[in-house]
Amino acid sequence: KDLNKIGISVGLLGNPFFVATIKGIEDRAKEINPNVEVISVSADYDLNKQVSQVDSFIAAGVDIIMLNAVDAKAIAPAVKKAQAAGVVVAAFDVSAPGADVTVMTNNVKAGEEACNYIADKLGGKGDVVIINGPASSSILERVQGCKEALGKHADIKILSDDQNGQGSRDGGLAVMQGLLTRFDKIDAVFAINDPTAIGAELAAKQLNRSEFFFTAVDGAPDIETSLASGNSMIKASASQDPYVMAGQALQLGVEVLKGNKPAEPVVLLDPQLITAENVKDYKGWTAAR
Amino acid sequence: MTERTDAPALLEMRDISKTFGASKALSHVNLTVHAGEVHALMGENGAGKSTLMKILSGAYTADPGGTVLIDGEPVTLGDPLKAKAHGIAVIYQELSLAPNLSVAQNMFLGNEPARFGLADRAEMRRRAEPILKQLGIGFSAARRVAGLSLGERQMVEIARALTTKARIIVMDEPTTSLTTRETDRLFDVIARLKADGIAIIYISHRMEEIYQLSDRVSVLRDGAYVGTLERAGLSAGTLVSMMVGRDLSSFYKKEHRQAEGARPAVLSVDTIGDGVRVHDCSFEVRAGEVLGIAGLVGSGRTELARLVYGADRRATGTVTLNGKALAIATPRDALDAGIAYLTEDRKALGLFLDMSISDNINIGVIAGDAKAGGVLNFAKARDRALAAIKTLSIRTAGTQINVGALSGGNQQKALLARLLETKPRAVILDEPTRGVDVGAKSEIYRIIDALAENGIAVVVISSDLPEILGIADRVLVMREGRIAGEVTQPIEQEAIMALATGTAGQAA
Amino acid sequence: MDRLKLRSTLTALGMLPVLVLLAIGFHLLSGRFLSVNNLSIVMQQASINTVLAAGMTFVILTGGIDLSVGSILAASAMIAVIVSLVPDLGMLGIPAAIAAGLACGFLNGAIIAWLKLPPFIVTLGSLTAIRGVARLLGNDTTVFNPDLPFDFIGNGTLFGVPWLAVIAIATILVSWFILKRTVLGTWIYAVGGNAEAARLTGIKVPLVLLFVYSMSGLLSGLGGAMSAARLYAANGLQLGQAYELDAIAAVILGGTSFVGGVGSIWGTLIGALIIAVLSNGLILVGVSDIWQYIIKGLVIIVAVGLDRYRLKGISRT
Amino acid sequence: MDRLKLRSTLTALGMLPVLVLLAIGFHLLSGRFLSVNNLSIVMQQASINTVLAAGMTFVILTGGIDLSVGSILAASAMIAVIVSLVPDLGMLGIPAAIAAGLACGFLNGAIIAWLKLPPFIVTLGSLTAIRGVARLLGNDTTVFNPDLPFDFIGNGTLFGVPWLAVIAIATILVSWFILKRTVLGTWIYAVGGNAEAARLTGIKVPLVLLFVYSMSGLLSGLGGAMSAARLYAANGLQLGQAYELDAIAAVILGGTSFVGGVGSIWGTLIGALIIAVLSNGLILVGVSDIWQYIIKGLVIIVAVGLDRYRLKGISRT
Ligand SMILES: Nc1ncnc2c1ncn2[C@@H]1O[C@H](COP(=O)(O)OP(=O)(O)OP(=O)(O)O)[C@@H](O)[C@H]1O
Ligand SMILES: Nc1ncnc2c1ncn2[C@@H]1O[C@H](COP(=O)(O)OP(=O)(O)OP(=O)(O)O)[C@@H](O)[C@H]1O
Ligand SMILES: [Mg+2]
Ligand SMILES: [Mg+2]
Repeated sequence: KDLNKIGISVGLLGNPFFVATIKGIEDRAKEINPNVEVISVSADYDLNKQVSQVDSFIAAGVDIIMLNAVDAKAIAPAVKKAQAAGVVVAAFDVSAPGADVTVMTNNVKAGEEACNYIADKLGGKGDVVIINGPASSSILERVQGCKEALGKHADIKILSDDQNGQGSRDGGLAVMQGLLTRFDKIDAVFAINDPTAIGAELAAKQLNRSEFFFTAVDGAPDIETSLASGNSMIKASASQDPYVMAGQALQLGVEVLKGNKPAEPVVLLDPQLITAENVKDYKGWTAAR
Repeated sequence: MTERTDAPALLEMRDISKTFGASKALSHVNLTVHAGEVHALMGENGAGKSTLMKILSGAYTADPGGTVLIDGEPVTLGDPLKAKAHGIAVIYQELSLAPNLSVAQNMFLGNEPARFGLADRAEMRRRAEPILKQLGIGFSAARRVAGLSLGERQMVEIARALTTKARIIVMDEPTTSLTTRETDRLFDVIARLKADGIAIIYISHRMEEIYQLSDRVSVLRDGAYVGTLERAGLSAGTLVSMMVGRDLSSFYKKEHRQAEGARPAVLSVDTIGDGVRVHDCSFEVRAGEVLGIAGLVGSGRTELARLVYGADRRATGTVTLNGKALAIATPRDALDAGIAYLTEDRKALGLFLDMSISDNINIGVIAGDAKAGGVLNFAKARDRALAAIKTLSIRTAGTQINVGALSGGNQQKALLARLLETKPRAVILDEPTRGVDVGAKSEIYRIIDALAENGIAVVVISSDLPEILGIADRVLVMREGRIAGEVTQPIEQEAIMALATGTAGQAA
Repeated sequence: MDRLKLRSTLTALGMLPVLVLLAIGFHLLSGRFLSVNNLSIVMQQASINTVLAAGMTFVILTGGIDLSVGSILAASAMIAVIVSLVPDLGMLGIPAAIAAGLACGFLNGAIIAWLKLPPFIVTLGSLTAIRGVARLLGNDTTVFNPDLPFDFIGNGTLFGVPWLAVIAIATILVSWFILKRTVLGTWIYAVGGNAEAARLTGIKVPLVLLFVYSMSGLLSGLGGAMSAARLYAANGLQLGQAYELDAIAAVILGGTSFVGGVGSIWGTLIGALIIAVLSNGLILVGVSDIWQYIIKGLVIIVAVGLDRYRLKGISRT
Repeated sequence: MDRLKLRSTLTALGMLPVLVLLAIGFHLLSGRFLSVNNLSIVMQQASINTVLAAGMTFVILTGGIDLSVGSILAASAMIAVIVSLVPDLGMLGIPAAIAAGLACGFLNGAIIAWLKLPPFIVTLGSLTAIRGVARLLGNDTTVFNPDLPFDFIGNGTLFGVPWLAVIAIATILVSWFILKRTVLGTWIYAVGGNAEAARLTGIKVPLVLLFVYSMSGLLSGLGGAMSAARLYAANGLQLGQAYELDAIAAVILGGTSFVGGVGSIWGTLIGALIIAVLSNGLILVGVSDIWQYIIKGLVIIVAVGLDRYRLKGISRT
């Protein structure tokens, strides 16, 4: 079978991360078939909507569905349905049970790296705040990884881990303002993604608090600028490469379409920890390639 | 009427008081009503008549202390359903219909014929028809109430009261939008009800009706019970002085101005129509003339006025003021040209009930009075409001009170004050004394006179024939959306009725 | 009277021409829209919103509003899945979800009817609070049951018609019956048209309000069960977000008036179908997500505009 | 008359006691709420919603509604940041954002006033369409500017008061002046109280409607500029989601009636503060995210309930 039509459904299209994934898919697809038709839609983190989109993709006769599952468990029936209709399902960024191929960042590891950095820098002793986000599998895993890393140090105390910064700048800002008022001394902050960290940093600057630093996960363009500036309180971000990740998922999916099952259906990409020191060498999400 | 001193009265209300916030609407009122009588309740606007009746109907709860007895047995009301169960039916002064439902549905609202909760439409229609026929209602029971004229709605309200097996029927100003013909029908029905032993409590500001109907009259003044007159002792003088506490001279002006040919026509309307309900209406009003427009309920008088005023879109015709043809598309255009209109439905189309009296009076002129940048001129607004309250004797505790808290007559005067502030050159007054008490009526007539005196062209639409006879210099009669004819001095009631009902040809 | 009937039919059909135009347009552009398969998908996609919108129609007819439908749906779906995991009693998930929805709706109604608080604020409050409860039910995770005993509802068909669509149509029929054939229906219209008049004629306005909010809650609960059956899963946080807007849009597109007292359930059905057709059709045609937003927004406005324009010819003025 | 004044003041103050109670409660629980620092944070957090809610007050006073404020805010914020990136002309970001908001509001108003379409549907349509435009503006990515020339607005203070709060207070004062001291304000109340009567007294109802929706759009644009200045960035999809609900909630909590014609801008301010105090206070006390939902929902309902109960003593019946 040839590649003529691709349907992409992602959690939230307005997020630059997913824009990069779509670009990755489109670029790889064009290499395979310059006339390929790509339909990309946003599920807005609504499972019902995503399932409807999968239905519509099947009706529209796509060859591959590139799926960024809104829910890592509950998407299973939709995947089954698509496959039953002869459509290949390639999952990226979030696992989808039963998908023909899955390429995703090792989120546990991302959390681990970011928080190992904290533990090292603090010398294994201090008070840490985790700014949580919407309970999706990738975020749960990041927090899990972070807690595992911090848990190795008996003298590190987690002051708060149940506040939701919505994964956004304003959410991070508002939550951090509250946390800063609540706690007189914080040593480090782990934010579940970059926008949250940037928002939280704004809060700290506003309140003239500088006794701590941030780490995050993502490697988004705005954090590159921030890290490169040198005076940022954000010290490190465990970066993902959405462009490569999604592109790879597509390539593996096309192989399945051609009848070549991959040996290992799940590919975990390791995050890369970027810091002020190594950010110069970092290829960002929007870098031309 | 038979002797009934030994049997307990059908209804007795004792020592009823009602307080709204800090103001006392009723204090220690007594009322006794017997089976088979028409008991009129009279009093000035705001005397407390409607409040007393709403207590009877369960719409309001009275202050503690009073008692209501039916057949000599004390009963508790306080909820419309309970009152209904005691056989009390009420025709409310403010029409209380659901506009989106049909006439039949409104008649049986809350009382639907039903089987297992399913509405029994056939039964509903079967029961509605004789009642509509009895009242001479021409429109279908399936029509939506929203499309009915005010008068037609009032007929529906009356029809509703007749659907229940009531022993006491309260009619709170049932005829304010009815013309002579409909009123006569209603009176026939009242006579029949009376013969069946049903008690009617009848509220009206029209004296003729009281004389014609009532067996006894009770009078309220400022929320207090003044006394009850037997039919034999009824006279205009005593009644009015009981109501007002002083004598009132006759309220229609005595002399008619002659329609002088020399006076210029101020407002002329030529072949105006909307293509649906009003067709080819032409008329002229001269400076200082009061032109009456009469007609049956639904004959299209209101619609004609609205067309002239630009409130509805007209299909044909022109409007000329002082010889200048006007391009009126909206009420604003009409007002700018100097034509003002007083609506017949003050609550729905006239007043801003949640705004102050001052705002209601000034709303049409605040833009002109404003300081630079559209900033309100409070001093001027207050002066205007105070002056209007004084000249029109509006009874209110101040200029900042919500107009919704005034009694009907005083609301009407506030609305009239607004119209006068715009200094119009021609005015169209639609039912200007609807629901207004004798005292206020005579004041409104005085105002109409003063307008004419000042050279303003005045058009008065009224369903109250004696009123038309009393104040108009000339009368146009409408029938089915057309001007059926004109009646000039001497104006006779018969001539108007003949034109209105379409029997003019045969009669004359 | 015949003219009146005709007019009211036309008003009720309201947006039907718009719906037909959209369907034809999408078919011409994509060549796939009017296939049996796709129409069945559209019906499925419209079904949950139709059920919510039916409940919303009751509420809006009384002049109220119910913002909490999405949260109630989420909470009920959670309960449906959780109960479905109980061995042997799994089928009880459906009645449990419906009962939970009814309870939430009853609470809304009780506060609105007896404490006389504004529906917008009350249901905004319960939107937030019930969302919290829904999350609590699953401890903020997705609950999942691959062997859902009632999954045929979400994915099976009855004589070729998806069960979801059958339920939605049944809901509309029952709603129509209540609104147009029972005394209660007349009261609902009366309360919306003039609540004070309704009270004066002895209608127990609080009971009517209690009924409509309970009905909306119950149908949201049903929607929750449908959603669970379709997805084999539920998530307290994400499910049903902003569903109230779609439900209200269906009702208003269908010609029911916000001030209450005017409207019909058929209009609501058509409104819900228009929304589903738009979402499905734009994907079929391959319009990008961004432009889907822009086009959807404009179509909604133009649709109501067309409707007004069309009605002008037969209306009063 | 003094009694009347007292009553109207009490009505206007409305929720003030609730606000004070909440503040004291949170202080007792956290020991930190009533610090100068934290109050300044609360003011900041309330400021954007206050500005949106002020615009919404105008709209709701005429009996309308504006659902598109969040989308307009997002689009304006995008424009603010994009323009701020133009060398030397960066300061123009603010007027550009405000002008964009005004244009959107004007469009809403024009459709509602002249085509006489229902505000709910029109602004629901523009909520969707403008959201699409906002995304288009940044090609679906976050635009950011770490050297935002007007960042003092978002993070600076004026005599110790955050600029954001200064702007919010100024907005409230200007709104108050328009509503209570100008002819236009009286017309707005009149249109809301009885639109048909307003038309018959010669008020140009369409112009009044055009004004209120333009005002709401303009203030949403201002909100967009404020948001951009606060975050140094904007995202077309995520920013401003569901802000309309918060704005409407502030207005209704503040005692403005949905049917129009009744309400005050001071109430809106208090309503917006209550919402901000709740969000901030619950974090300070350390309530978990899930329970924040549940408590917020309940507090909103209880607050209106208390208010009604309090008013009973001085109301008509
Ligand atoms: N709901 C209310 N709230 C406050 N005051 C009221 C209310 N209803 C009536 N009033 C006041 O009670 C008094 C009596 O009013 P009511 O309507 O009974 O008068 P009425 O005799 O029926 O007058 P009218 O002839 O004008 O109908 C008036 O002063 C009125 O302002
Ligand atoms: N809004 C409306 N929609 C449809 N029909 C209407 C409407 N208003 C009035 N009509 C109809 O138009 C006709 C004329 O009504 P209009 O109000 O002009 O009569 P009127 O002579 O002033 O009567 P009334 O004494 O009852 O006020 C009536 O048959 C009425 O049913
Ligand atoms: Mg009265
Ligand atoms: Mg009339």
